[in-house]
Amino acid sequence: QDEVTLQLKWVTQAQFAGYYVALENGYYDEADLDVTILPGGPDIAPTQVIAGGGADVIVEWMPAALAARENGLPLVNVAQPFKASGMMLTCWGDVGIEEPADLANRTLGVWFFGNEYPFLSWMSQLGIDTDGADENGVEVLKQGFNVDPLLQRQADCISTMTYNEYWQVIDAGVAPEELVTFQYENQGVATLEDGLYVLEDDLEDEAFVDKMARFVDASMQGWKWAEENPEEAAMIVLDYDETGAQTEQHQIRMMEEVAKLTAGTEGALDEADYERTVETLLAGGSDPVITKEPEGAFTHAVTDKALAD
Amino acid sequence: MSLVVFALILWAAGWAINVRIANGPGGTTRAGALAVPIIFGATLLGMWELMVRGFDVPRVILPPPSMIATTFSENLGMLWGDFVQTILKGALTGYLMGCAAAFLVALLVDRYDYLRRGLLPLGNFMAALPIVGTAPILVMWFGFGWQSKAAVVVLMVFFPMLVNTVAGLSDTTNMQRDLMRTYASSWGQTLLKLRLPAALPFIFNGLKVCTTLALVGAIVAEFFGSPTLGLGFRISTSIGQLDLGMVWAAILVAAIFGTLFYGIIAGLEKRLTYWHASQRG
Amino acid sequence: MQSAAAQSAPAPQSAPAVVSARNLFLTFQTADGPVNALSDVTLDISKGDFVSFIGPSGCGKTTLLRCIAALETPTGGKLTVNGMDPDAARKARAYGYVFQAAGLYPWRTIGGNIRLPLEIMGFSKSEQEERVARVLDLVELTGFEKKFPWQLSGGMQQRASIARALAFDADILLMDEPFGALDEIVRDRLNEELLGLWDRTGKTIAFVTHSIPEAVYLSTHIVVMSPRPGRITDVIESPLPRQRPLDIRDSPEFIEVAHRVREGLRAGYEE
Amino acid sequence: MQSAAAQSAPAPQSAPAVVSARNLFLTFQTADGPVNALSDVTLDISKGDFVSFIGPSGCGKTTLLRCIAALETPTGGKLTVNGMDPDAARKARAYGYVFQAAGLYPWRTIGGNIRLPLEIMGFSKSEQEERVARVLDLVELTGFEKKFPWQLSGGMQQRASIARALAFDADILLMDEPFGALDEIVRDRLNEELLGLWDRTGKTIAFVTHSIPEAVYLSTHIVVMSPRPGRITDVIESPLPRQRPLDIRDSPEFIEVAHRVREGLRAGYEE
Amino acid sequence: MSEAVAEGTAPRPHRRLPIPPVVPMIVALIALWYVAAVPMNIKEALTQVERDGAVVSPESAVERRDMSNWALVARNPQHIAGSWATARPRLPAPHVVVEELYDSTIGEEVNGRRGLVRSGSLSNRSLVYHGLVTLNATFVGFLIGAVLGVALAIGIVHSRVMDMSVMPWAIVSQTIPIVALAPMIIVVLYSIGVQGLIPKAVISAYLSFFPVVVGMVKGLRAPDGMQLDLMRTYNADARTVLQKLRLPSSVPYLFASLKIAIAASLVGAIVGELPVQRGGLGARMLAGSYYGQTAQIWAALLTAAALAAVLVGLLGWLERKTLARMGMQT
Ligand SMILES: Nc1ncnc2c1ncn2[C@@H]1O[C@H](COP(=O)(O)OP(=O)(O)OP(=O)(O)O)[C@@H](O)[C@H]1O
Ligand SMILES: Nc1ncnc2c1ncn2[C@@H]1O[C@H](COP(=O)(O)OP(=O)(O)OP(=O)(O)O)[C@@H](O)[C@H]1O
Ligand SMILES: Cc1ncc(C[n+]2csc(CCO)c2C)c(N)n1
Ligand SMILES: [Mg+2]
Ligand SMILES: [Mg+2]
Repeated sequence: QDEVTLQLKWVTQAQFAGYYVALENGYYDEADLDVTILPGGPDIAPTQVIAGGGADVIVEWMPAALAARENGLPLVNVAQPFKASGMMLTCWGDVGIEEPADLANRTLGVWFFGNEYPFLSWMSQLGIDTDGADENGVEVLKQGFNVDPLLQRQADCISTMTYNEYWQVIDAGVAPEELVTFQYENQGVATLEDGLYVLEDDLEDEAFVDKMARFVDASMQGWKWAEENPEEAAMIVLDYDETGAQTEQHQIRMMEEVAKLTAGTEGALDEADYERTVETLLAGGSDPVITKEPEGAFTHAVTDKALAD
Repeated sequence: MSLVVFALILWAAGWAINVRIANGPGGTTRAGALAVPIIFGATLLGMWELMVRGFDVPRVILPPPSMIATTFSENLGMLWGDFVQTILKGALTGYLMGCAAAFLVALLVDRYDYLRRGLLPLGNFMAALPIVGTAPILVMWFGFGWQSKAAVVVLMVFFPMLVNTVAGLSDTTNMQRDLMRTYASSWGQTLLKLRLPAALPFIFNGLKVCTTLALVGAIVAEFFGSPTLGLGFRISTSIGQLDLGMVWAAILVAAIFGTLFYGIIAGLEKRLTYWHASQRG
Repeated sequence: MQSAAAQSAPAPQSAPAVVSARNLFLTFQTADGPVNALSDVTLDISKGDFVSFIGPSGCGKTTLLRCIAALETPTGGKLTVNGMDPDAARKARAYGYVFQAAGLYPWRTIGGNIRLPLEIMGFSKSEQEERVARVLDLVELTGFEKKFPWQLSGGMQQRASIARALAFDADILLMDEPFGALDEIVRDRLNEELLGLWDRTGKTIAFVTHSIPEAVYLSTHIVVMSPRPGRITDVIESPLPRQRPLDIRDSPEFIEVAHRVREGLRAGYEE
Repeated sequence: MQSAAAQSAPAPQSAPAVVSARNLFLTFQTADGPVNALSDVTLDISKGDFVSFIGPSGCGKTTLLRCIAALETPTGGKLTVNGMDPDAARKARAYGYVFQAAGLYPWRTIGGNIRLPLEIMGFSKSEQEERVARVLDLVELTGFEKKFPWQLSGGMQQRASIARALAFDADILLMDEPFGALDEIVRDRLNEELLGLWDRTGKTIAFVTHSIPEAVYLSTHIVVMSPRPGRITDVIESPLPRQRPLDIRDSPEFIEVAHRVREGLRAGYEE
Repeated sequence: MSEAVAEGTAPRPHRRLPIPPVVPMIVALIALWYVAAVPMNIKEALTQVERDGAVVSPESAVERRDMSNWALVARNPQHIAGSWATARPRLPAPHVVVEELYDSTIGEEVNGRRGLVRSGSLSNRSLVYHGLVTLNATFVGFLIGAVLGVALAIGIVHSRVMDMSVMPWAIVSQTIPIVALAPMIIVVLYSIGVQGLIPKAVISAYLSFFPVVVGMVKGLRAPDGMQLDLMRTYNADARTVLQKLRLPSSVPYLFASLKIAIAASLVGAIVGELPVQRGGLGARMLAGSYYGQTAQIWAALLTAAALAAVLVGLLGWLERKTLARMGMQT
């Protein structure tokens, strides 16, 4: 069996259900692969892990991957199981925010650690200053790992994922009507999330491409199974969670939400989505996330091969 | 590979020079005491540079010192802002408040034996609460600004300072205390004229330990929420951006200040406890 | 001075008793059980006496002195100092105490150490200066005021500690082996000086020592003690005159007294 | 033994010189400038001598003993021990050294402390046991082998430390104020025992003390030293017989020698 | 003459068992805790009861945001009790933490789906399991750190060069925020194929070696001149001096620093567990923080502190035993 190490972007949760399902249901075995899944965590940068040789393939968001590419780490997108973006900004309705322009002068919680790029692009498209220089700019907080800043009203809005933090806010007793949300997808600034990336040099090796093709194929099998069996998928995820922190209810719901994002793709990157992401990132105003059109940042070689089988 | 060999040669050379200085007549001079660690440090840096290049370590894993130096010098303005936020506002405020509070509590605890026996075990237990657990709580309580960082620092430095001060205040010989009794000296007089001076070496020990704790505490707290500046913010964000030069530049700021801070306290200690056997050599 | 090791009541006396002890007992509770440090000690010290306490290690010399200084509380018997309860006498600053080791505070200069009791007792700045200068002169340390203790020899430190006890001019001086750590020659000289001081000031001195010649040379009364339990076995009144040149120590009276003390000590051991 | 404070060459002698010092100088470099601890010291110690060094504090007694033990290196002059360079003698384990304080290692029992040099010098286990038993008997501590130092009185600790120095049977015994911390009675007894030991074993002993009676009672030769700079001012040969009961100290010869020593000391001071 | 003298007063033996002073202190602390929980949680509590239909004042959450907590308590005294029962408290009331502690130890193992009773192995939802995971890393890290610290101290005491060059840098090393470096250390170790226990132990060791070095350097230098001179008179070599003098006399210092080091080790292990979310008290704390389960953080925190107390206590016990065997009193 060929060994593959996959580094996830975050902790074990239904966001990565496809991979755990593929592992649990033996799809990787069938593809003659011995897959190790490394969960992520705070301050573990998958890009750094792959650069150090700690993983063969990583789950990463495209902005971070392209930024890393510009920083001299040649990452290549080999597959894109997530079709749509799940990122959004969740605000209190009672503070008077109705549309994006109302965000000026507010305190916003933002994830950093390479996850700030979509937000920065969006703000720069809105013409809102984020580094405290401008009177009408926003005050940005580096948001921690939870939704407390919103609940405790330390921030007017925080970053959330449709499948995770948003529901934590709801679980805290907040009614959806109390909230105003801005989905990046709807703001036209959606960037691709949770793609599979490998190092460019590795792709020169035919055997590696083949291995990846089998990996993507098996993973997509997992994803599709997970989409159809969200409850069972969530239970599989729970079984792999070594911290014992995840709850059944939350994971099932997360799986249902994630399924909406993975629906409608076989894993191949849609070039239109790619173009839109690059455009968004390039349009970062004075301080764009990437400065020039990336080249060779994705390949269809793997997915073509995977889908052909 | 030749770079690696060169690194080893550099190491051997640096060590040889140091052996000569340390065991020679210069070993006891101030200049010698300064030169040896500097040469040692320089050798380490040189080794680092050569090893990173020699083994072709990816920049995003470990950058060479030269790259760190470049990043450092190119971002002085930004790092200054981080320094002010994390160290001047967070660490120093917390340090001063924590040490002062610990000192006052130590006086109380020293005065009332009941408090000593009641509070110290409790304090001991609370000191064992790991900051990585308390920091998110304090950030939740005190907000994202420097106040929460100062709170974390207060919590970190309080107990070491308390223990040292309490130990210091009781570090008087029976004879010294009896002498005060023969003068029918009041508690305040005994404190001022005997116990505080006698406690100074311990107090300084506590102050020294707390310098590094304060620094680490303020930086770590930023991992759990911060405004968009500060050394901890910079380190965390830059890792995410794979800008390892910046990560190490921020660490460098912390190390430089930490060493300086420690040095200042140690210098103050030398001046104020000149009479103590440990300072007379 | 009057004492009674065996008798229960003290003889009547002329000079007023500065220290008066009646059937004192002191038992320390230790982990190994109780230690009888003082047992049935009855003793009077009159004004102007120079009383030495001599005895083997652990016989309770220090303990007795500490009781007088109210640093220890007897577990039985009656003790007064200047007619008061010892603790009241302590609060009235009735005595100066000199410890076995000099025990100067290392963070204070010699002058600062001598000034310490004066500061605590609230003497005025000018008064402090004057007294420091006077006692420094008395113990021949003028010029060393600004030095730190560790810059002085052991003998000089010991003299500074005596100066410290003299500075506030208490009438009673309690000295616990003040010269124990010094060499014979320096000790001789300090003995001479102490005698002179006593003669000039008329202070009442209680003095603990291990040395027979020292006890005989200095004292008007020598209290011989023996251990287990610590008690007084003999009180020898010295026939020597108040004025004592150093070579009085070669005189037959001196040797006779010294012999009596030694016999007393030995008897305490053999018992 | 022969000495010459003023003369430069030593007189010829019969017994072989165990220690021979010629114009020794030793200057310590300190922060306050150089200290002349030894100045032009010339001295011979013959086999079987019991030599006491007496002098005021700081006159260099310890320093001289340490030079002989190669714990200090003279800055001038010539010194041999057993005909060798002192360091060679140290490596040949030519002497046993007894420090002022007992200095027993607190984590070792009395037996363990005495065994320490034997372990280091590689004696066999059985040999170790045998020697420990023998020297414990010699210093009358049989039965205390398993006790820890703090369970013993000061005098017993000091005897244990002497036993430790005796255990490996060096011919020379260097003792630096071994009884300084003990009270007079205990000291008397240890003095008697030491004399007996010296008499039985025929060891050469160099003995530092502050006490005139002790020096006179013990020694065949008394070296009087004076400070600033540390030098030998007199060497007094004792007329006392080898066998010395304790009450020899009341004999006229004894008092005469003691007087000479005291005069010598005083002269050193006054100079 | 005054009659006032000290009468013999032998202390009478106590009849009742004396209450150790810690007990009232703990009681006071818990009381304070309950009181503090009221203003801390009042906003959340008010929001909660408001959603359940109760009337609170003021009615707008935005207004409440800008009010002081004490003012809110004063205006809504009837909802004070609610502060001790909010779902996401800022400061969980003591009984909530105790409940959580019970649920996540005994409760989980006995009743949980994956508990010891049902599955035969410790549940990964229980603090027992996570405590053991952390303990493992702590022990390994502590061992590495202690051995390294002692070795370094021996080097420093014997070599002037090491003393002069290494000691200052050992101090500098402690100004580097290891917690910030932990994720990178883990990634670097990943890249050479090291995973699992070792990365955590490395961080643990980094935090624990320093106190050992400092303490042991002091301890190895504790023998006074006379004790060293004695060795010289025996012509003992450096090894013998180390073995027979320096090491024995450093034992009290060793234990003092080991006690600090093991607590530091525990913190190191927890720090190492934060980024690699693979169990352990650190992962548990973070998960608690991630899902806003403050009670869960507190439970993990208290467990960690208790673990530290136990470890330090164990070392203290070992210290007393050792010193007693060595004939040294404490
Ligand atoms: N604080 C104490 N606790 C318990 N026992 C004590 C205490 N102080 C003294 N002792 C014991 O009381 C006895 C008398 O002690 P004390 O110090 O008075 O003797 P001493 O005559 O001064 O002896 P030395 O000549 O050695 O100074 C000794 O057995 C001693 O061990
Ligand atoms: N290591 C040292 N460094 C500097 N000066 C020293 C050192 N050792 C001794 N001295 C000085 O050398 C002189 C002689 O000291 P030494 O210890 O030999 O005197 P001593 O006769 O043994 O005195 P004591 O009777 O007090 O033991 C003293 O002035 C002392 O201060
Ligand atoms: C330090 C750090 N902070 C935030 C994120 C954000 N983030 C990216 S994916 C994901 C899971 C969504 O539920 C989250 C929270 C991160 N990765 N690392
Ligand atoms: Mg005493
Ligand atoms: Mg000496």
